Amino acid sequence: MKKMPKKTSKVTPEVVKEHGLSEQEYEIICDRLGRKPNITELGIFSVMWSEHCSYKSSRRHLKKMLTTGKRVIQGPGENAGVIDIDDGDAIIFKMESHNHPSYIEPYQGAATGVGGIMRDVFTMGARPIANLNALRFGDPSHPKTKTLLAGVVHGIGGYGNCVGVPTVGGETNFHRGYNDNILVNAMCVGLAKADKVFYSAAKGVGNPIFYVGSNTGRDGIHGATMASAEFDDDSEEKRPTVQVGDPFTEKLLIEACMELMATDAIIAIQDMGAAGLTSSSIEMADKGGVGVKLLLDKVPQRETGMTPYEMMLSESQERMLMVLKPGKEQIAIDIFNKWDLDVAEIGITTDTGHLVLHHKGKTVCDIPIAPLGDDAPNLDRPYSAPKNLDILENGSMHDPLTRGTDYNTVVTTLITSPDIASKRWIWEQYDRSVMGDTIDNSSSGGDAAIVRIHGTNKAVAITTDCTPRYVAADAFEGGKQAVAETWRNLSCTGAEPIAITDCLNFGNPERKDVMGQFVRAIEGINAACRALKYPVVSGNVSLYNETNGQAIPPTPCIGGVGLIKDLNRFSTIKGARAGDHLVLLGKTDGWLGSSLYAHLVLGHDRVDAPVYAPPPVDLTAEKAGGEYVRRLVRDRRVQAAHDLSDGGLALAAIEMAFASGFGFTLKHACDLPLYAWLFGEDQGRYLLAVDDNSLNPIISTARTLNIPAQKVGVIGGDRLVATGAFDLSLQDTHMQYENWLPAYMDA
Amino acid sequence: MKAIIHIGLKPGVLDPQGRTIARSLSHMGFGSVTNARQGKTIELELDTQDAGQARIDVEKMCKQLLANVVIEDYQIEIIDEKAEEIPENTT
Amino acid sequence: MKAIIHIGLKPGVLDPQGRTIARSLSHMGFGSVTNARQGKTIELELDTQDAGQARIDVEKMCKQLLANVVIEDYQIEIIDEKAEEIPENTT
Amino acid sequence: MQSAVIVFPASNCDRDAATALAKITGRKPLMVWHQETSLPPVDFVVIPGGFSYGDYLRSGAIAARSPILKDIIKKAETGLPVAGFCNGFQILTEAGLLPGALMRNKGLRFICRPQRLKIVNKDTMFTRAYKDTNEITIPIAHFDGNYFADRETLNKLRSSGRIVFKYLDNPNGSVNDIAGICNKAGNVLGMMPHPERAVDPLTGGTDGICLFKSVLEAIR
Ligand SMILES: Nc1ncnc2c1ncn2[C@@H]1O[C@H](COP(=O)(O)OP(=O)(O)O)[C@@H](O)[C@H]1O
Ligand SMILES: [Mg+2]
Repeated sequence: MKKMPKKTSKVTPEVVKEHGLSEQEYEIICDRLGRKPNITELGIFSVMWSEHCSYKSSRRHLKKMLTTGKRVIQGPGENAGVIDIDDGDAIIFKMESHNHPSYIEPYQGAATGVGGIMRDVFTMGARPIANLNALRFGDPSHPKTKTLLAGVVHGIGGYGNCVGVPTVGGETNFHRGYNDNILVNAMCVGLAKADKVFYSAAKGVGNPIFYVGSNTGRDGIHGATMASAEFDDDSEEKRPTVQVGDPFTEKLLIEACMELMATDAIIAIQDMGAAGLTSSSIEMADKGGVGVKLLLDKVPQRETGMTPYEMMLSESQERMLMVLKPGKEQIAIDIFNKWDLDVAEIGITTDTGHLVLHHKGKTVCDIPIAPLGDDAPNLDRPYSAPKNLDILENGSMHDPLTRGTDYNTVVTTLITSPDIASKRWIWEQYDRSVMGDTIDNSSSGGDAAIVRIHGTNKAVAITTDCTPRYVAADAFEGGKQAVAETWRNLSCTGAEPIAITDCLNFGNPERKDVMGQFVRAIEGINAACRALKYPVVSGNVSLYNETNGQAIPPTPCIGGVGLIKDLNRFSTIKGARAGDHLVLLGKTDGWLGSSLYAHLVLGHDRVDAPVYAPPPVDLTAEKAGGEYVRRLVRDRRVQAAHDLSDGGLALAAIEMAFASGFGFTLKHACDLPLYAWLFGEDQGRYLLAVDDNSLNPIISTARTLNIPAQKVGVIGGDRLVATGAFDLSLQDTHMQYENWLPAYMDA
Repeated sequence: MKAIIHIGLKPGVLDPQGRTIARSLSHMGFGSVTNARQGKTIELELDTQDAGQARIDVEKMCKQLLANVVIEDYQIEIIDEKAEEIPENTT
Repeated sequence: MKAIIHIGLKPGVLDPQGRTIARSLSHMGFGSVTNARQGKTIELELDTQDAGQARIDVEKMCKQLLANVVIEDYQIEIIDEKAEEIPENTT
Repeated sequence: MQSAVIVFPASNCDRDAATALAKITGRKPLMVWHQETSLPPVDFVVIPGGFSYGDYLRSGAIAARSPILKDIIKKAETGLPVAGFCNGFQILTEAGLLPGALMRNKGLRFICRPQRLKIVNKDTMFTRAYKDTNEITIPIAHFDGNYFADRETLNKLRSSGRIVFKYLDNPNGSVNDIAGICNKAGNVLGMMPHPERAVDPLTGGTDGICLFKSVLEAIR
């Protein structure tokens, strides 16, 4: 948090600095204006040129990403990405972070995060049909972790449940690296008609600008902006740093917007997110190539005595800005009145190319819009080269037995570790079945959630993934892996992976090592996207996640979306039956470096432990493997499918057993040491449960495709068995898996 | 000893519940209602004789659990059933 | 005119929130807490000059909406900013 | 059978209820806005789940005072079948059509899960089609499902067979494990579980179908 500046409305060098603008940036502003900016104008430049709005540290790197593809209707640049899912249907989705607010006030921070991402989606004409959340908390033993977790989960549920959008999946990790910087990333997926997508370009001059939704208070006007002495005496204490979410109003806003969108009244629409009225009006004008005049007295206000500065920078929630076709005003007014929402005509589009603000009979701002975008800083921050990592060789010192433990204990340790143990305590607080189309969700413990397209026989599969353990060791491989894991999770359901969204959470980009992680993670993501023809259509960057110089583990979270064309042909983790064979697809080398086993059993998570290379992702093999699994699912050849991730073959088999209620017996039949075979995390692998008839055809076809495939065991009984390694009760182990989080939360 | 803690949203913090209540009352014909805010009270029974100590303790409880000081203000009332109420409010 | 309405659960109605608060406080080391009950307050701003009428109106609002008399009791406080507070509580 | 689904601001199971009714009764229900003052002529009314008015103040409280409720109360008293699911149950108790109140779940957490229920009374117009099942699984999704009524009311409910559903493993602290009750005349049902979410084998099972079929049979 920035220090609170002295009260003054004069634009002094200190005030400029407190607004986060460099001297050079300030000079550009003066140059473009031909004069000095007033405080309102300075505030506007400051938020538009902030990291959050201008992407100044990341822009040049994000540019490298693959953003087009045969199903992409709209890539990055709008509120959310849009993909074509046939029959005139489109899916609109995005993921966004709300990390800092959630740390300050977990309930409201997380709730408004969910609210914000839903607005990004329905502002484009899509009804939200699914939410997901990717969460990272500190070490469970850290005194704050439990409260933060409880508050965040309560907030996500509190908002999503009320709005009536199912929260169908997500992921949750714990690590001391997040002790003071938790990550709350929310993803929303919406459904629209491909020819009824709404954009934010305010094309045309003389069109009325409407403000709708909730009224404006002094919410979230940040530290640097306390610089105006125009505030009345008590306005300081009336300026809450945390926004309170109002899911009820959001729900009304969705319904009202959907109703208005069904008419042809709207030219452009944009939600008011970060930097509220400022960024929404400027982005709409900039994209439409017009100017904008706003009459600030008409802005619906919750507080008295609000200044132009406050109104323009307020981050009050549940608000939208739109440009209507002249003559259609009354249609909008009637609809918003019906839903009991504030609605006001607050301005008009102009041909001046300027943002002009009027307040109390005076012009309080007059700035050209183009420079706000064109001249926005675009930094080329220096970054350091990656460290060379050693590969962890297998050897008897890694064998549980030579380490004085045994396989049963190892499995129990992994299954009850915070990252792996059941997250039921979390997802049971989310309404997962409202809207009536949730086919698979968190409760199966499966790979991707499956949500039917209402009234059809097709569905979308959705997943979020990132393994920070890998990214921290090697950001390039880790970035690749996160994309590949979503690809695998979607493939397991039989869905064709279509596109991803990303939420790139990193530390301070002014530090060379962090910037290096960031750049390489993007390169890794990009490599995977290109090889898999799996573009990025939306995303979000969250930098400066650090405390006292200590950055979070780099966490580029990926949200993947795929299409299941025929609901008679899909698969989940649940369907294994006694007597099925377990087939392992993909190459197994027993890679232990940076694995869960290495971290939890070999002690590689210690601060002073050496870092070993994470498992590399072979993108050619990845592609072939995913395509093959999808083909098998569509040919109804598999009973259940699951990818191998944390904890390798052993944990994949156990998760499948939990989901089906049947035990298994794994038989070790290769040259690898048993522990490496069971716990190695080689990438691009799948575990399939298949019946007698399918076993041989699956293996022989795989051979012709050069995909390694072997039978590794059978399903059945009530024990979890790996011959020569572990033998555990299914029921007891499942109970331990279920109990860790509730026991932790109740302690 | 008894403590009554009044917790309310800080001025300026959006109170969606209050707003909805105000609107509903006025829809129901109570036109005189111009605004509503909703807060909560927590009443604690304390097994102690020392009102001064009680206040110190309750103050701690508020900071640590009962109030969310980021968005809420609180006021403490200590009621000594034997003596009278002890005024002096803290925020 | 201002009205403050205190709404609490009737005696005998189990209060899960109160119970959880009491338990958490005692887990946190505040051993003196023997019981907790949670209630709510609704603060209304009323555009009227007549305190007597205000009380009648607010009484109606409570019966018709603000309190659920199956499980809740309420008390009304009318505060006339110009005059002093007008005592007399109703349940 | 012509049915109606009432729509309040922030109802969110209205579409689900309508989909279920259309599927089982073969006829699209009418969607009735809460501001209407009278019901169209219908045979069955569903008050759907959701968070009417954000559940602000108390869940169901504000919705129970909307204009349409007056007419629903009037017609329910003359025998019109009315069912409230989840928030609908809360609205019916707040409106006084059903006794008792729904308080915050004992665990102070929202719970969403498939819930096993025991059908306590199979002799109602909402349960008669559950011929040879006594146990069903229906999803729950609520924060305020903890049913409370005083002893006298409970005795009355029990002795007159008005407890329709009970939880098999009480998720929320409801007194006597009560999951659903009906009024004295038997034409108004309130229950916390969502039968409209259990009408499709792909999404929530099919144990809710017979509830709607029961009403269909009863009014024939
Ligand atoms: N925060 C969360 N919200 C909802 N579901 C979650 C959350 N965290 C984990 N889950 C669910 O728990 C299951 C296991 O998660 P994870 O181990 O990340 O799965 P996988 O490794 O197969 O991707 C998944 O079904 C996931 O959706
Ligand atoms: Mg995973």
